[in-house]
Amino acid sequence: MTESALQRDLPTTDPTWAERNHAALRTLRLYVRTLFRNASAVLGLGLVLLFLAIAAVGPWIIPYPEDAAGAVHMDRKLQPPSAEHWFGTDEVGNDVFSRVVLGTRLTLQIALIVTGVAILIGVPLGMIAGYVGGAVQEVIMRVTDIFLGVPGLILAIAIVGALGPGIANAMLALSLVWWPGYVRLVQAKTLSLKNEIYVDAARSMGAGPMRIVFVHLLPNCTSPIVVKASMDMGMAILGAASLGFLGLGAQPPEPEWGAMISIARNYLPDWWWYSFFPGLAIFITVMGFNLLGDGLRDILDPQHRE
Amino acid sequence: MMLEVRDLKVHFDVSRRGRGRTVVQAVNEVSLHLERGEALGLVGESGSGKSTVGKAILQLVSPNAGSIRVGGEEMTRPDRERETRLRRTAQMVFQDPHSSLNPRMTIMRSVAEPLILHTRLRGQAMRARVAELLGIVGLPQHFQFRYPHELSGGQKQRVCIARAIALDPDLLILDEPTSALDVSVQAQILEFLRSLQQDRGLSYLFISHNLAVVRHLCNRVAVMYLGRIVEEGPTEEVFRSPQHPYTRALLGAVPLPQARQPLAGDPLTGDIPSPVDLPPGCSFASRCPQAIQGLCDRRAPDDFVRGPGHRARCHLHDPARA
Amino acid sequence: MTLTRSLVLGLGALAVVAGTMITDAEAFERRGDQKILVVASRQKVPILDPSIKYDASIRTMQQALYDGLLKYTGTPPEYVPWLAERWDVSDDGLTYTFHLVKNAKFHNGDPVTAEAVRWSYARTLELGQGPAWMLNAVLKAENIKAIDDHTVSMTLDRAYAPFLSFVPWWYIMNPAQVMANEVDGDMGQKWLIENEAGSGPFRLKRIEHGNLLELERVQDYWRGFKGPLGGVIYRLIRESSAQRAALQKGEADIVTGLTPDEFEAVSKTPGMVTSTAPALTAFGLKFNTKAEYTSDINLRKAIAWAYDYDAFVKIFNGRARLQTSPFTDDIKGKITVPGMPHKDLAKAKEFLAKSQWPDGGIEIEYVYVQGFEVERQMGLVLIDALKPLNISVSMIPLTWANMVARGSTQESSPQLMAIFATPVSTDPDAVASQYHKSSWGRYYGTHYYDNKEVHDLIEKARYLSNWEERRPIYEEIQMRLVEDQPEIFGMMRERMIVFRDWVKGFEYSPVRMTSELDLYPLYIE
Amino acid sequence: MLNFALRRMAWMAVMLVGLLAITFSISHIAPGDPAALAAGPDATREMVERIRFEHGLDRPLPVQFALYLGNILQGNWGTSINTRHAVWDDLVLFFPATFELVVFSILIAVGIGIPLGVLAAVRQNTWLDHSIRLVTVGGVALPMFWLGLMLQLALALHFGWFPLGGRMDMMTEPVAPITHLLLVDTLLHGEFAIFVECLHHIVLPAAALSIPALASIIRVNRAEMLETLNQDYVVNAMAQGLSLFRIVAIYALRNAMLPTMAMIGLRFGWMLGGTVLVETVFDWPGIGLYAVESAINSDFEPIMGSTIVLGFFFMLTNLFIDIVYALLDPRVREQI
Amino acid sequence: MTGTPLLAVEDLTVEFDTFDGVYKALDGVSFTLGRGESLGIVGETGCGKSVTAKSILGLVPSPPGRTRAGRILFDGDDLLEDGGARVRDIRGIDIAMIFQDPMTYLNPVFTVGQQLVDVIRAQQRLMPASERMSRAGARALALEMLERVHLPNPERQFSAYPHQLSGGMRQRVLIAQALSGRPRILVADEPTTALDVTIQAQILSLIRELIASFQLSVILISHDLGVVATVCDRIVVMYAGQIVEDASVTEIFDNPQHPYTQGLLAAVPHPGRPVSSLSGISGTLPNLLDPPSGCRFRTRCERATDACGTRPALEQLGTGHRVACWHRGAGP
Repeated sequence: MTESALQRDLPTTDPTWAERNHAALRTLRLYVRTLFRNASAVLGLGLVLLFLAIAAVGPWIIPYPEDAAGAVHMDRKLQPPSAEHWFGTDEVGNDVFSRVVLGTRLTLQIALIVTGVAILIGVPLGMIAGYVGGAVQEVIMRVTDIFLGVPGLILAIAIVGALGPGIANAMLALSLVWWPGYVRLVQAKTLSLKNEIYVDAARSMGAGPMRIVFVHLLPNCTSPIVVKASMDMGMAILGAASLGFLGLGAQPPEPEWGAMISIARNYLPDWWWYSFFPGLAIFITVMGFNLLGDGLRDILDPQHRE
Repeated sequence: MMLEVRDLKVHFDVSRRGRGRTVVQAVNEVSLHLERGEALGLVGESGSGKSTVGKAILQLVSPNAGSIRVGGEEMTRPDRERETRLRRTAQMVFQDPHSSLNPRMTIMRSVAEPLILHTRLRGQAMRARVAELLGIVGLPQHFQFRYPHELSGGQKQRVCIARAIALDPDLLILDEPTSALDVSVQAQILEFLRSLQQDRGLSYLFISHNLAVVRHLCNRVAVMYLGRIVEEGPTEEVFRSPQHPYTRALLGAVPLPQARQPLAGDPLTGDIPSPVDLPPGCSFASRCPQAIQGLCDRRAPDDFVRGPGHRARCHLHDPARA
Repeated sequence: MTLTRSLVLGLGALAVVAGTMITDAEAFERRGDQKILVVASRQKVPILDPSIKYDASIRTMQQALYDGLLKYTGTPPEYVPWLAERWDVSDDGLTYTFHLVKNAKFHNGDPVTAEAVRWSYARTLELGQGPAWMLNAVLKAENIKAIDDHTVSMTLDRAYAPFLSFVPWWYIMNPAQVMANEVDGDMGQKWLIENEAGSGPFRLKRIEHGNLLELERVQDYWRGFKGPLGGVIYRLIRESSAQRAALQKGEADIVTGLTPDEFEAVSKTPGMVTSTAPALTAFGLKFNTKAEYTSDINLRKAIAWAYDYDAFVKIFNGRARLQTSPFTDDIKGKITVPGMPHKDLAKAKEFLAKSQWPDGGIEIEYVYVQGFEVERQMGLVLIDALKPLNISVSMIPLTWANMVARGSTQESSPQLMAIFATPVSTDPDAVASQYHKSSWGRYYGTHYYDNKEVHDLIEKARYLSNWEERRPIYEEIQMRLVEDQPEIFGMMRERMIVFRDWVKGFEYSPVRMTSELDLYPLYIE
Repeated sequence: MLNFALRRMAWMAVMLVGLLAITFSISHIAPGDPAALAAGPDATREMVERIRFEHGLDRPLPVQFALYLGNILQGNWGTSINTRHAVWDDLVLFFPATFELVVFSILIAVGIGIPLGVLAAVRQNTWLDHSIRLVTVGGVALPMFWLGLMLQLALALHFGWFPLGGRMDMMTEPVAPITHLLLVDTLLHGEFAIFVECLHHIVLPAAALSIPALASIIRVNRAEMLETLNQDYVVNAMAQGLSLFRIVAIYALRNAMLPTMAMIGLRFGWMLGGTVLVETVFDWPGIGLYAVESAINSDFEPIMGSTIVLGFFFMLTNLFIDIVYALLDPRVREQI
Repeated sequence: MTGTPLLAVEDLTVEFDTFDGVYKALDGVSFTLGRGESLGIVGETGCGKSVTAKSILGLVPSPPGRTRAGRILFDGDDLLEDGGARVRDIRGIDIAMIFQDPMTYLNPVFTVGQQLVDVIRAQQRLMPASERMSRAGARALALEMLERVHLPNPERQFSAYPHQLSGGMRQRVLIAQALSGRPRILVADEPTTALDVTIQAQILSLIRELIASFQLSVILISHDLGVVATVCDRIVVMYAGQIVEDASVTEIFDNPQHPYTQGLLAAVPHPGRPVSSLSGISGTLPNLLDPPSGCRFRTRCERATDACGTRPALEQLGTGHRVACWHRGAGP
């Protein structure tokens, strides 16, 4: 009956590139279109790209490169914002603008490492817990629950308190408190995906557990992981800056924003620019990652599309 | 004998912490057989355990007891080798075509999955085979590069069928393959399945809640209620003279697509009991209009033969009682 | 819509409430008709026990709650009779006999007796902490005798010229009260952490942990007072900006520990009195002369000649003077030592070339007090100064307690450590003894400086009683120290204390630590 | 319901042991000798050895953990090296300030956040919705400590509307403690002036602590309200003629509250973490400040004590939220 | 069918703004419902039958939905006037509705009784306060309604939560809610689709019983020709947002005129008849973001000609049989 009718469509030549990649192109177009319909996501993307660009070229665009490592120019200390010093100067005459710009690199590094380590620990554990189930899941999830049962920043402070202040220890501490979120996310996602019929279908065709987890489940978990990772980049920046502010993270003269504010607060209110601009940098960066995460959720997760 | 299931029992432990042990008796003492080239309809309402039987045959759930023989080979707890043979002999098509395809895989990738798992076909040869399969199920070639969400329900179900026949199986287990589709599309798929069976000499285990569809496609039918087969026989015989009160009620409940409705009797009262705490005796006794007090609610009935290949599990047919 | 409106109204109301609560009390605090002086400080007072611990904040409290036999006043600092109205020294210089005033009373009404003095000295010596180091080399508890109720004698093991200069730091406790609160034979240590048993001009009224201490004036104090005051609140404000704000809002009357920049800003405000007297305190960067790199004298000299001394002065906005000798200016016998290092890169490189690391390429640690802005800036100056030598610096902020702990062993003592050291007296021994072996491991002795000749010179001068005999020895010591460069001799900063103009009676003595105050003479008009 | 609560409490006990296992492990990952740390910087070798023996630090780890649990249960939480105070006493002293601040802040965040979230959802895509969104987008990204500093800079230093920090004026004699919560105690004593003074002091720190939480509560509540308003049962309620107010304020809100509750729980944890920042900025004498000062001093036992107390408090809150959750949603009661 | 019909839908056109463009869900739908009549609307997924039902009660969410044109006359009053104020007054009082999946249409966090009482009180919202029922009265009525829909154990189920009920019981609760205000029209949107066959039979028999005892006019929407056939007098067949045929049950089954109706009938397997071959309708539903001009069925129709590029009007064939097709007829 209809079979013959449908076979009329069979092409006689090999598919073209556009045909073969039809789906990918369509998806890409959809993503781009979704993104650009969402003003705040575009703003987020813009801010994040700006942040990445500044991190990439920072050392070459700053007006006073020597100030990064902590130079001393007592003769120009604590000057208000001006044409030479857009963000003013600090207590030893360093250009705050140069230091804020250089801080992006450090901040990006912190965010990437913390989020990356958390993903590397959390995602496999979550997949194992979700797919294997039973006692393995119980153990993993209960340990995760316990970690989630302690306020993250407090735990990080305890760890830094034990290991000693410093940027490396702060990153380690933040990574250690960050992974449980991924376990819970991935486990929940895996649990729900596990009951999808296509997983049953794959099993009915004889796919083994490893194949199911990595070929069939993992690609379907990537969207929420990407969304969460974007949000977490922002949150990790906040976390590291908080530790820096408390004097437990990066140490002077490293140009870390939180650490800068921790010193700059001594210079409030007369020398407000010193703490204002690094704070603004944190705020804008974190907001960029949050907005981007929100936008990514809209793009990658059709259920949340309005 | 293509498929032989004997005394299959599948129980699920759904105990929750601090709530004691709860066991769902999904399938109880189910026996059925299927000859080569035959289509057996497995009919029942939700919770009757019909899908579980299908999954147990393909080792998607592990049975608690009973034996399953596929192509004459015992398949209960198979080793690797036998499992590989099982996958090549029997394949399954699932109910909901929307979710039985991995949304992140192209149609090509999905159809190629069994080939990757069980054959050495790769590259050009594999793509050629996929193209051939798409041709068989009547889909245009450029669909290979599409993702499932770009296809309609009927098209997706054709993809699933293409995937299921990729390894040239002898037995297809069709789990409600059309229930998510509109009637006009359902008709297309049903007709296609029928021609596929005729062309390739396939055996079908056709699981459905839709009696009309079963009558249309199957030459034998088994009716399930709460994990047990209550009646089994040649399709026409069962539809013309149903023996079990449940079968009768089920047939009577289907609204007919015609202008003048026959005067149906009163519908069955009450709900389907939960398979968690099954009552003793015949599980249909609580709703059966002909239940015999003191018997049906005490003792589970045996199978009683009502004709060639036609049996019913009901005390009413107990020759000893008559 | 109603929901919107009520919300807007609610927020508005909140703003109005906030607005009406503006309190701009630009005046001193009162309790009843008594005026209360508020001291805002950045340093906690974790412990009050005079036998256990002293630092600037603790001693401010101890000086207010307790009396010593003598007390330091004035510039240059002198010790004057206090609980001891006079004293005799035996001819051999070994036995000191103190005659106590008769009218001194502890806060619970008990009289201050010779026995209390004996007991207090014995307690400090026995517990071996706090000020014990000052005298435990020459004084044994059994050699202190209460001769009668108001006479106490102490017999030293050997003649010790600076003995009396230490006595003002030893406070007298009420043995009856302390021992009544003894737990597990701790001589009342646990109790004295946050209680007092003194005879001083103030008694402790309340402690709010992490927040404030309130002292109440003992109105019938045996020495009497110059002007009216009800009491003192010692308030902890952790940030210098907040300290300054509190001062300007009238929430604090006297403030110590402002950063030089804050001080500069506040000194221009009307109604503020600033005191910028010079101090005995020397600031230096101590080398650990036993550590891997800094044991090399040439490296030490290279660093000393590379350092930017002018930055010291700039950091303090000019309120500091560079040292011209290891001894600060008010120390008896101080000379201007020729050859004190100043910034000279050529010379620094010369020394570096002679060291084991002629091309630099090493990293040294610089340890400083966490949150101490001035020391942090000096670290930045150090980084900048050593760049030309290809020496990098890692800045390690530590709390004072941890810094002391790091310095307490030769192995853990950092290569460079920023130290403000205030000699306990103007006697040159108070400075010279910092380079004596007995100081090793103390915060001013983290250099582990080991020069037998200098050591012997210090010992010799200490036990001589004739100044003319001592003077040349101290001159020699000063030169030898500059020669050996166990530290970068830095500068003397001026004390920077700000108070509101209604605070009267402020007395300054350079012997006090940087943010230490003598509360006794203060009053509000 | 009772059964549910009991099961949750039993689980919380297990969590607590887990928490102690974490703090115990942290004290063992610390570089350096725990005995030396416990003994403090002035200790002699003999003192260290004595402490090692007394604290069982020479015993196998499981035994040590058992000893540790026993000590914690008996209220023996160690001593601060710096102040020589018993950690337990310090925690008891500082906890009420933190409790008061955090609870006050969460009440603000919830009390303002939920109505605003509902408003934004009901008036979706109006100027009101857009301006609320502006606040939420920014609010989540604000570093709490910076927000605190800027509030302090503007409202306390510049305008002088609020005090710089602390819980009350230094001259005010504290009222006799009943609950140790100043806002409550002053009311109980009828000291209305002091109450206002305490309120005046808590506004800025609470604002700094609650604005990020407020933002995310609004966000979640708005999203959930939108989702709930699209649910079939809302359509049904409309079809049956229920009033819009009833549908929004009762039918939809109660369902939207479920995910919002989860967010409140999460945010409460962040707030507890945030106390270390806000208390530092505003000199608020609570556990956060105590924990930070201890961490800076490497004063080990106070840090662990603070972690345990804040962790325990967070667990209690989660228990409370779980119970509210179960009260709101009958389906939850039948699970775990 | 004399005088004004109880309900008349005239030229109803509804569109949705979607991500991909404007979705033209309904295009000029007109039909009437007489007093005491049972009307069935059938069609496949996406044909617009549910949108039609929801439009009558003003339940199409807006945005994204938008009524482009048309009138809905209830007893002669246009419900679409006053920006929906009029329709809010008749909801639950004159016209009530029941839905497809009874699980999701009951609020999961309130008891059955609470929801029923709330609805009963809402149904009295237009009465003067003195005539309204007390809470106790509403409760009594609620229990009475639960009994009338034959809910077993009404007292106990009254305080049960929806998830504790079976699908059939939940649908009974929804029916009790809808009928407690004694409406004149009941709109039932796929009321049995989510139910098992034996339960479906119970609910259909209950609906038939209640039509009689409450003297209801009914609009029953279903994709299942059998379901519609057992309840209704008249059937409207919809395809892609348009009505293609409107006739009595007998006419639809015995004398279908539209090729789509015929195709639909040929595609349904009949459970009561032995094997015969089925024929599906080839092709797929048109994309309503960009529907074909003219007759929307023409892309799948075997009889399609150029004439079908113009939209055929619903043509009256006498005895209330209407068809929209240029090539109507009893089939090839």
